Amino acid sequence: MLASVTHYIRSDVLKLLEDGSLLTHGAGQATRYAYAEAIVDVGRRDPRVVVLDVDVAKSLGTTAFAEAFPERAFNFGIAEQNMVAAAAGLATTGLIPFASGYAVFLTMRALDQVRNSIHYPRLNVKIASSHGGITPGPDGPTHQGQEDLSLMRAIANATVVAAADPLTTRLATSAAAAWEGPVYLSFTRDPVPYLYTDDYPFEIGKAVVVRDGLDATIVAVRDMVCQALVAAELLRTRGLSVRVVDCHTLKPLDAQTILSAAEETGAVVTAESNTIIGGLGSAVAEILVENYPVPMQRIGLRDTYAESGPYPDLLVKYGMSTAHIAAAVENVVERKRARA
Amino acid sequence: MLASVTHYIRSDVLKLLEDGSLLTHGAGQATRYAYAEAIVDVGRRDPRVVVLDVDVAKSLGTTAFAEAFPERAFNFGIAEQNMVAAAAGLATTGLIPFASGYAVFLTMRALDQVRNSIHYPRLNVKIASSHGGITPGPDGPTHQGQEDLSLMRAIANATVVAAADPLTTRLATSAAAAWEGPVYLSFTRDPVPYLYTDDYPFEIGKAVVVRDGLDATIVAVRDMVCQALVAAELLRTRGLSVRVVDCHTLKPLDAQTILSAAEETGAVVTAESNTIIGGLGSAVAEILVENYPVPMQRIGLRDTYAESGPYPDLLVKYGMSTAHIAAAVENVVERKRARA
Amino acid sequence: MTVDPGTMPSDAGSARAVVNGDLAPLTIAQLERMAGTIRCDIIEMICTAQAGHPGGSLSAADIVTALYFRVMRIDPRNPSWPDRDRFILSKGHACPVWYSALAERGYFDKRHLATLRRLDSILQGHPDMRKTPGIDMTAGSLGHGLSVGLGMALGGRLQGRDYHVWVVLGDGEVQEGSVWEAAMAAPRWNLGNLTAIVDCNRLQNDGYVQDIMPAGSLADKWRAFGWTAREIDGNDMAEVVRALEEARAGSTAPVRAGTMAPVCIIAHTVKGKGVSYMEDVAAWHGRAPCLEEAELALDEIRRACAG
Amino acid sequence: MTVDPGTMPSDAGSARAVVNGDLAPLTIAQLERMAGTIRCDIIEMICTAQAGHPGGSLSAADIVTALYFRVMRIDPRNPSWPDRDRFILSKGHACPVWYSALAERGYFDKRHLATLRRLDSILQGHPDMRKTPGIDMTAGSLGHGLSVGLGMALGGRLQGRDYHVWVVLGDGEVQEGSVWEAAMAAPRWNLGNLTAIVDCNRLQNDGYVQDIMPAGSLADKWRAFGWTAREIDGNDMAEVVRALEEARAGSTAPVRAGTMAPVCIIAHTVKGKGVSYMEDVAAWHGRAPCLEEAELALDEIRRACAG
Ligand SMILES: Cc1ncc(C[n+]2csc(CCOP(=O)(O)OP(=O)(O)O)c2C)c(N)n1
Ligand SMILES: Cc1ncc(C[n+]2csc(CCOP(=O)(O)OP(=O)(O)O)c2C)c(N)n1
Ligand SMILES: [Mg+2]
Ligand SMILES: [Mg+2]
Repeated sequence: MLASVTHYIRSDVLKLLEDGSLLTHGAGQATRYAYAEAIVDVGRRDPRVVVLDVDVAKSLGTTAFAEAFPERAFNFGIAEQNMVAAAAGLATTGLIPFASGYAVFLTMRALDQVRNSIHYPRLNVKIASSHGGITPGPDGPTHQGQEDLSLMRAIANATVVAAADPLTTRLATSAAAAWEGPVYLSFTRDPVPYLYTDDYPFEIGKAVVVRDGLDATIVAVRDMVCQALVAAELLRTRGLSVRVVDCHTLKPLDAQTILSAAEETGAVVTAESNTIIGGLGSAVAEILVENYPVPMQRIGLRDTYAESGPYPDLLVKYGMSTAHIAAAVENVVERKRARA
Repeated sequence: MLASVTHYIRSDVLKLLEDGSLLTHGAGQATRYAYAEAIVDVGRRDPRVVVLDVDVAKSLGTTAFAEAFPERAFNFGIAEQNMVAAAAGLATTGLIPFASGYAVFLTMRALDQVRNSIHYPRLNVKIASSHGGITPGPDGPTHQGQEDLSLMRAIANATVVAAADPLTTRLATSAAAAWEGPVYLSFTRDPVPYLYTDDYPFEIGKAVVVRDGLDATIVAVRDMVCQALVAAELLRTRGLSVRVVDCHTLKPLDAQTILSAAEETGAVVTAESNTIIGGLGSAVAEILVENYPVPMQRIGLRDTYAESGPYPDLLVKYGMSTAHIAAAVENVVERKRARA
Repeated sequence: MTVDPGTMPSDAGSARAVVNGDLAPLTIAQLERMAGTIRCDIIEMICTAQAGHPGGSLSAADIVTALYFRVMRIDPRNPSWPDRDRFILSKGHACPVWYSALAERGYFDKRHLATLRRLDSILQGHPDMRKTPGIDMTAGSLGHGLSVGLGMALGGRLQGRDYHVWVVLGDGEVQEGSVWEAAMAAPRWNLGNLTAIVDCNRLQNDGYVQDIMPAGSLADKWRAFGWTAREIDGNDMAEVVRALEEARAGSTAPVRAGTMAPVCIIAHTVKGKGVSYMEDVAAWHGRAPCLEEAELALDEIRRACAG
Repeated sequence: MTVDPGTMPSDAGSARAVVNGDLAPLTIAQLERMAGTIRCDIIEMICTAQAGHPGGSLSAADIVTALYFRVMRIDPRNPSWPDRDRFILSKGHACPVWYSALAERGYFDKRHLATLRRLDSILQGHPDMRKTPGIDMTAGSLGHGLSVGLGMALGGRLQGRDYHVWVVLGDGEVQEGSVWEAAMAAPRWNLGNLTAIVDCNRLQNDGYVQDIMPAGSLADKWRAFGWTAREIDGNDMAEVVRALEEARAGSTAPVRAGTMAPVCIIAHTVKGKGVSYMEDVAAWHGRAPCLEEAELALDEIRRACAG
């Protein structure tokens, strides 16, 4: 049996990975809440930080910031466009606004403001976006932010970050505050397991190899990193050594880490609960064909709307479960071997 | 010297291609005007067609429809969101609304409505969008719809069409009216040459090989097809036989035509005046890595905002000129040969 | 269901306009009882699903009941009848009230109510016109509905159909600018066949509207945008019915020469209406009652109906 | 530039508030002449570029002149002075009027005006804060500016700065719902330090506002949204200056206990003002004059200034 070498993975998680119960028994937290906790600390350290809400402060937990710093919290009501453009105005005065809300409404209702008033003028606004991907299961498609990574990636001057667990979400929040210029942060509505140890070297733009492997690589983002880890463990029992890359920053993409993985493993699967069009899968496909074309397959929402239902059930029904990831890996490995 | 075999290209265009003056001396028309003319004919044939405007009817020329069918034309003023959602409402009553405007504002200001009220419920609305890509040169980035193809491609249930010349724009308009479900049409602000003969077999979802070639393929869309033809001719004089595919439909993508091209020519360049992220380049990269990975390079706006200036000058300054396309082809051919 | 003719609506004009499929329009007392049934459905559905939005479903129960059981011209056996009145729940998160009304009215079997938000259910977390019979428009993103209704009203007029379009909005929802785009446009096209009903339950997700984004007088705003606005108690069935029937009758009466103002009904309601521990409590915007809480709620609602 | 002290503004409060860098505030007569100069610049720029929007630039010339040469607290030698007043041209397509005012005021060399819309120019087709000294905010997509100004006003207050934020909008632009989101929010935060000026030139791109999407009384709408609204002749320099100075002075005066309403100035103007063949003609919204037309226009403007 192959051994597994992982990096920055908590020891309790390793045990749960081995006995296959990480997704059912792992302790976790929705990353929206991790953000809401982190932004209070960030705000304490940096008085320039202000938090803007659009009547979903209670849903994200940013009410905690409003309680800690009432004069630095602004609830715009249900008016995403106004909040986003006002964030631009606040940023011109030297403040660092975190404009918080749901992915669907921030990246679609307010996209014109996001693009023309924040990214084109490169203003120092952070967009803190919950309900990314299909993590808001039971609410149904109108609340499932399945395109946020695709849409934000298409916007020039955007920096797009989607952390995989509560710890890295905290680190991402703090890194975003320190970053000069716009940053888009994508959070989960539903809990994801605590995955990482405190020494996780979070840096915007640097993907992290969290598991070694030589037969294939899974590049995953946000809520799909834990799924990728489970899939990799499953594949180990089937004799495949699979690398896992936590690609928390979609833009700027860490081309080096991904190209090394392509060169060293020769086969790539991407995993996201975003649509397979325009997000992580496309980002990786783009740099592979332009630099080192290898067999690749994308796991994601296959260009459809999902439906209401528990998030884990949706992953299964819509082709994003660990079994689907594992099958995709076997497929690319086969294609790689056929080419050799 | 290689011979060039083309399909559906007008004979006067062939001459201008040979003497290199197509882009400077070819007769042309902005495809927004071709749409505005076509929709009058379509409206005459089909009384269900209604045209909606957002205070840019004069800019598109849809005033002609309003004159011909005053009771079937609705100008919403400067209120893109209202127009798009109202189009959804009109479609539920059995009408076929063509919601017309500028790419930036239709696909960004109204994206939430486009997604949640048209595409999720699959309503029979056509979005007729001018000022695609960087064709609105002098107006500057706020009016350059450099993301429209990327954004619309990410939306599930979308059909995305961007024709290359006035004739095919007319055919696309008519095909969109006949298509059941949402269609997004992207037009140019500036003129593009009349390229095609009347027998051009326009069909939504079917890319057309307009020039044969075996060394490499340029897959181009909208305003970049004429650039691709010029580049291919240039490369012929340098001894390369280059296929040109007019990929007017980005979604559903004609995988077969593109994969055949990849298999038969072994090297691909994509050309769009859209951002290189998420549009045609990504679409082609996605299917290549998943099916037949070959060296590829993307020509497009390199993830930046352009600036005010004449459209042809912007193509040169921002890396989308015929010289850039030609260089990209030489590069992929070299990479192909290095792999062989 | 049989109706006492002595309590039938007396307004002949409105009675003529209303073609209610198999059902004669209910009396006020019957409507009140039906609203109670619908409130019970809401509690049961959300409790079973353990997710959903009770507060805004309950506040709108009287309005939706009056529409579906008396005012609207509909035929549940023919949900796509081109001449039917249209209903849009622009505050789509309150869909349990809609699902219940549709089920009670016979659009689909009541057993579906227990499948709310389940995988493969016809009852999605937010209204989906492709999945649920009787749902005229998909909703969930706030601020679309009035524009959609405007499109339906334009489409009706263009095709010579005299149906009426009813749009229910939230008092938080009207903070969306898109609502005011539609508000500005409807009078421009004299859309008397369009009625907006704002469910003013004083609460939005994060708290009182008055604290989050105070609107001042909503009626003044709608009037300034060219609408005929009237304020009613949206939980008083008689008042609700009167306002709705007058709005429908008014759709054929020009307000001044050549113009026909659409009507906006500002319905003052109580969020969570009918369940004492939910009434006027922000927390019950999007929270499901547990079994015991649900029992308590059902008990209260049933007792109020019986009494 | 020297100023006759006899014609200096007499309002001490406003004079104290205005710190105009190197320049003493101009008199009404001087402002009128400056507006003429700016109108000439506009014609020359757009004619040279053979593209741009003369109509809405000319209608706003008096407002922009009054702001930059008298009312606003600015220092052209220090364009990023944190305490400066902010100006936002939300109707960004009218930027020639802004570019000219900035150049005439000394933010950059007037020779740049001839490069409008050229490749590599600092003067973009729509305002770009990263390319042009003195431009406080990028614009071009209509309907953003009031929200941006609201953010600037909030940011100023939070940081204890008493600058004032001025936002110029178009009368077509206010059809955008996002404007009404900002309109609803500014009174909620008592942003007396924010002033909206609607350039009511009666025309938008496709024709008369009254034909495209009639707004009824704009003043009523702003008042219903909680603003102090006043209507002025926006091409009468004395009226413009008075309204602007009162809005600035009012930013420190509470309207009623604990509240401070922002001011909206409904400025009735003539599109194309100053060029007879452009006045009130829709076609000149976004069309450049040819050389002969420009000569005619310059002649007219100069004669009006001299006379
Ligand atoms: C565009 C948009 N923004 C945010 C939300 C999230 N959301 C759902 S309900 C709600 C509060 C609605 O308040 P109100 O309109 O008053 O409805 P009610 O009180 O009747 O439930 C919010 C913010 C949404 N569904 N759509
Ligand atoms: C969001 C948006 N939609 C459309 C346009 C295109 N557009 C530019 S100017 C204009 C008309 C503006 O009319 P108005 O606000 O009255 O300005 P003015 O008359 O002062 O020129 C339009 C529709 C735009 N710039 N932004
Ligand atoms: Mg409410
Ligand atoms: Mg105007």
